[in-house]
Amino acid sequence: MDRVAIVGIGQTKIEASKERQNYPEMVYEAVKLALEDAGVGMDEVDNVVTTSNDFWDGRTISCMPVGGVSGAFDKNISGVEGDGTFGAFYATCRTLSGSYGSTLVTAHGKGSESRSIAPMITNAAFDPVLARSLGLDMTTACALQARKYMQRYGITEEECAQVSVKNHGNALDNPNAQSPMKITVEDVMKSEKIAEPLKALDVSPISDGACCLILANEERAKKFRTKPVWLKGVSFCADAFQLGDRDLSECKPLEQAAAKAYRMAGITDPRKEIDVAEICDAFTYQELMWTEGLGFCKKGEGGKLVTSGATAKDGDIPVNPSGGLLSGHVAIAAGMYRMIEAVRQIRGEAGGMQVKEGVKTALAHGVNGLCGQSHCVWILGSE
Amino acid sequence: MGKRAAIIGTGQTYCKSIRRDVNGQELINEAVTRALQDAELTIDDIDGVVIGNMDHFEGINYVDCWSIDGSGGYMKPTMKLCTGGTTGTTLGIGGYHMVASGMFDKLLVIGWEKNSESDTTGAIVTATDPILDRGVMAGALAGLAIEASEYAAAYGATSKDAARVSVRDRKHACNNPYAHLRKEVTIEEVLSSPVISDPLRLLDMCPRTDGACAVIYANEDVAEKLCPQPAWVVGTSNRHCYSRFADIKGQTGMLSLTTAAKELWAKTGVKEPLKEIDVMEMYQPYSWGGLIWFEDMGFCKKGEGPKYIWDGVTDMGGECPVNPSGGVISTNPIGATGLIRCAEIAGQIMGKAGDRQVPDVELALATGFGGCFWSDMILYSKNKPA
Amino acid sequence: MGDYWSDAENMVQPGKIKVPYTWQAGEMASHYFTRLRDEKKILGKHCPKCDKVLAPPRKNCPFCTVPTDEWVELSGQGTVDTFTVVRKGNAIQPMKAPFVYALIRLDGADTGFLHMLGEVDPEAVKEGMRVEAVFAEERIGSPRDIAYFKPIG
Amino acid sequence: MSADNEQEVELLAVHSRTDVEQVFHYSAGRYLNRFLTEMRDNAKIVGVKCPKCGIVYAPPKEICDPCYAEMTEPVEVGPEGTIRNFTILRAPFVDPETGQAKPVPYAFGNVELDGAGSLIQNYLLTDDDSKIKVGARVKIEFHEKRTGNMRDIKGFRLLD
Repeated sequence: MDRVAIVGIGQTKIEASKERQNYPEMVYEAVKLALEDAGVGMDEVDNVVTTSNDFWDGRTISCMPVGGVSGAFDKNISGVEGDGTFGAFYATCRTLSGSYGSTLVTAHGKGSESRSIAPMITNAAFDPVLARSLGLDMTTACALQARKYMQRYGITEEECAQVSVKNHGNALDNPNAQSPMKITVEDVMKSEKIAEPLKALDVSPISDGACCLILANEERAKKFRTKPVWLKGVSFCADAFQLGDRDLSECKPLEQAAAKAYRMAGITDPRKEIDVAEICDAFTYQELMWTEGLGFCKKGEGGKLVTSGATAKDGDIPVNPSGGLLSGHVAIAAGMYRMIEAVRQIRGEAGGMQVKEGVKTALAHGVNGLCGQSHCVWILGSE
Repeated sequence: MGKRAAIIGTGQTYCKSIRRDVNGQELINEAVTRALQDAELTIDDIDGVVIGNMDHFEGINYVDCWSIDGSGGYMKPTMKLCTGGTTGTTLGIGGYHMVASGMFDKLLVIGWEKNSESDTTGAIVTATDPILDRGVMAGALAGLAIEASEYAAAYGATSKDAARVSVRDRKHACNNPYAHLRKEVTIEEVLSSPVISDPLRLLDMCPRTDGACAVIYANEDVAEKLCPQPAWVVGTSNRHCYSRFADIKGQTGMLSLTTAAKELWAKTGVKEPLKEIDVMEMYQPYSWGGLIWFEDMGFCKKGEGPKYIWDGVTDMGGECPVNPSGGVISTNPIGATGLIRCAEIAGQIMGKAGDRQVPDVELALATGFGGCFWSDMILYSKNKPA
Repeated sequence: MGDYWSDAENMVQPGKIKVPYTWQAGEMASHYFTRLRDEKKILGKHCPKCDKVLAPPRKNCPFCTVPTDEWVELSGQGTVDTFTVVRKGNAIQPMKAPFVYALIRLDGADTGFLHMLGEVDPEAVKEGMRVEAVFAEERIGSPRDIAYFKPIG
Repeated sequence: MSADNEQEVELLAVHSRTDVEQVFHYSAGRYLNRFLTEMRDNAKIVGVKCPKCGIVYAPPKEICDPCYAEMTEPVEVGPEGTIRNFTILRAPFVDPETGQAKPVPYAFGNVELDGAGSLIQNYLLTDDDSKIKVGARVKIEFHEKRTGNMRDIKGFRLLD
């Protein structure tokens, strides 16, 4: 198989509200930065993929206004609905199919525009006939999962709180983060109860932002200014839809996606071979669950892992040195932001977030649906 | 280089204005079951699922995740593509790239829509700019009316010319058990149907439909082992030129389709489309598109569309039959519509098109239309590409 | 910034999307809801391949896609699998916070049933608690024909 | 729920809630902020010119898509212009902003304002529908009271 590399990255700062920009303007900012980063003009881009969601954008055919700013006027273009990691997957396929030498892919979210109706938007993920009238949304559904997981493995609320302390603290070194904070476990425990066991500081904020990747095949990668970061492995997988059909204390699809991505990348011992991971911690307990699903520790030991300091910036398997979603959660773009952070780590350009010199292998992760129904795992590498 | 890829099985649901007997997931499952049967595979043989529809037609968020009850995507890679009206052909093109990339050997691709579940025009209006256009815009219908009025003014084409296209498609639909409207109409009936947006009349337009379509793509490693006659993809091309309606200006042809066609013909070495292409399934949601867009793709010169239509060139038995299935004027479950074009073309190449079979199909074209006057094209062949 | 375009007053405009929807339940769910409405019976459906009882019922098994076969009448009693006490409410929720959402394993079913708990002190809810369905007075054929589940005994 | 006795099975359907509204707060963005405030305060239409091809986009936006060039030069356009295309809409549909049927028929069209290269869509105002033609001249009409949104435009009045 041909090889594909990330040769350009661009992102806006993540903020609670970018009310002076509409969403195509945010995407344009990210695209412009990615082209600058790659050191090329739009003529070096062969085709375009955009990632968006009609519900969050409050717009049918939400990909429509971003095609032009992504440079697609006279190019082939397609649109993915879902997390940015899925958009990046399709962009990779379009490069690997031999049809295009380079693909530009964008993702955006403007949660500020729908902040007051966010529960309604995620309630629309429930089946309209069988469940929607019960009024559940992302937060209440995840609260059910949090309790199930914590109960099964004896994970404590304090252990979850440590994720919040770590990630908000990491964000202090991230100039693009929305909510850097120096907080304590006690602060988290005392924060407003939303849906037990979830408290305000267990929950990621609603954010605005856009990001962009430029991908190229091996031959074309030479034309770009940057040192290519190679896509070494990728896979995604989905669980059953209805919450009651799933064992909510498990993340089987993540385990399967990770296993396939590791196999593709030749990774046999993820804890040892992965230098840094950027994963979707929409809720604190999820970082613990996902670190287990990714094989960084045994099942049920996610709490111990964070307590041990292993996932801290200077730990042996740093997780979310950027501050993760807890420090800025741009719905739909979240996973692509993780990929960008992973690229920075491999390039050694992560500044205060840099986990060490010579990062060779980084993992990025994205999620679709309720309670981590569908996961996408990326392995990026320096060679 | 990537791998060559083909469609090896297709499945469609029966289409109606309201499928009250099933919910969306069950409708999807109907198409999936037929596609698997057609390919003689089970869901366990499938490596991944790609699905598409338009969120606001059913008001269901994260459809990739919700649809798993019907798609069979449990513990498989599942993702969603969506580009509005072009969603179906976006899926057809996406299925190709994903299989050609080598990431999947056998991929299930699903397009569906239950247009009965909302007000289709109302939902489409929300595709326009919330600040600039929503106050006065009136959905796809008005956009098409505008195109027709411009074309008529430029080339002197008449409503009667357009009516001939409706007559053709509705006649063809009688041969297709999956079509929604299976009753012939006459020129007089079209011309006396109510005006809904000048100059368009009711029978110039597509219906709104509940329906689903699934196709299975396979790459060259397995396609021939699984299917006696795969429908190979020769090339794909698309343009979604405009990002807002305000920028579509003074056309007497569709820029996206003209440029996409130019690219596709150049890439695949087609010099005379009318002669070389044996059959076409066009995403043509209204009669005038059968005139204007046929010209834009280079099947004839600008302004000559009506002549070709009247001469029967695009009828069954003509030089290049268009829409043997009855096309979009007969059946339009929007998210499935483009993929039905691909499935119908695959059926033509496989020789499985039943009463709507065109003889000796070697090279065949599926097109998509949607968004802000956007176009998608996929060229399929009986022969494995070099 | 500081230019002609950037200096203008910020214009944020409210816009509503009020497209009405009518979702067809289909034959399978219509049967389920009419029995719930008319007889206060909760039905599951059996998958012959996985040998699982799905509640709420499905036409096809979500795990293997095989069409389900037998209808299974459930007692309406079950066990709380997991729950959450909603402390900060919102407009789409049918009850006022604090109230309890729960996943309930109905006796005889192999899947979880999503609903609310009532007639219970939220502080007293525990995993493993036995509960039974309380039906709404006015039933129209919807998930909320069950008003909530309440503790047994 | 509503019942529909289509066959022997009583088929049910679920209706979406009408008591809760999906309200979005759409940002106009950098360019439309100026466009809308100029319209409100000065009854002017402001576009922006592409530095490469010279086309003036009114309403303005960040880039000229065909040139992929960023635009900054403001240009006032109108108030007169030419109808480029139009229709008279007669089929009723649900206005997604109100959930109610939109009153029909109404004439609307895309107008190229003098000096602009893109189009503005709005109602066409005339006592005589037969005057509405591609190429007909119109003048933009604003409401007296303007609040800074597209509804400040009453429509395009057909000129004789």
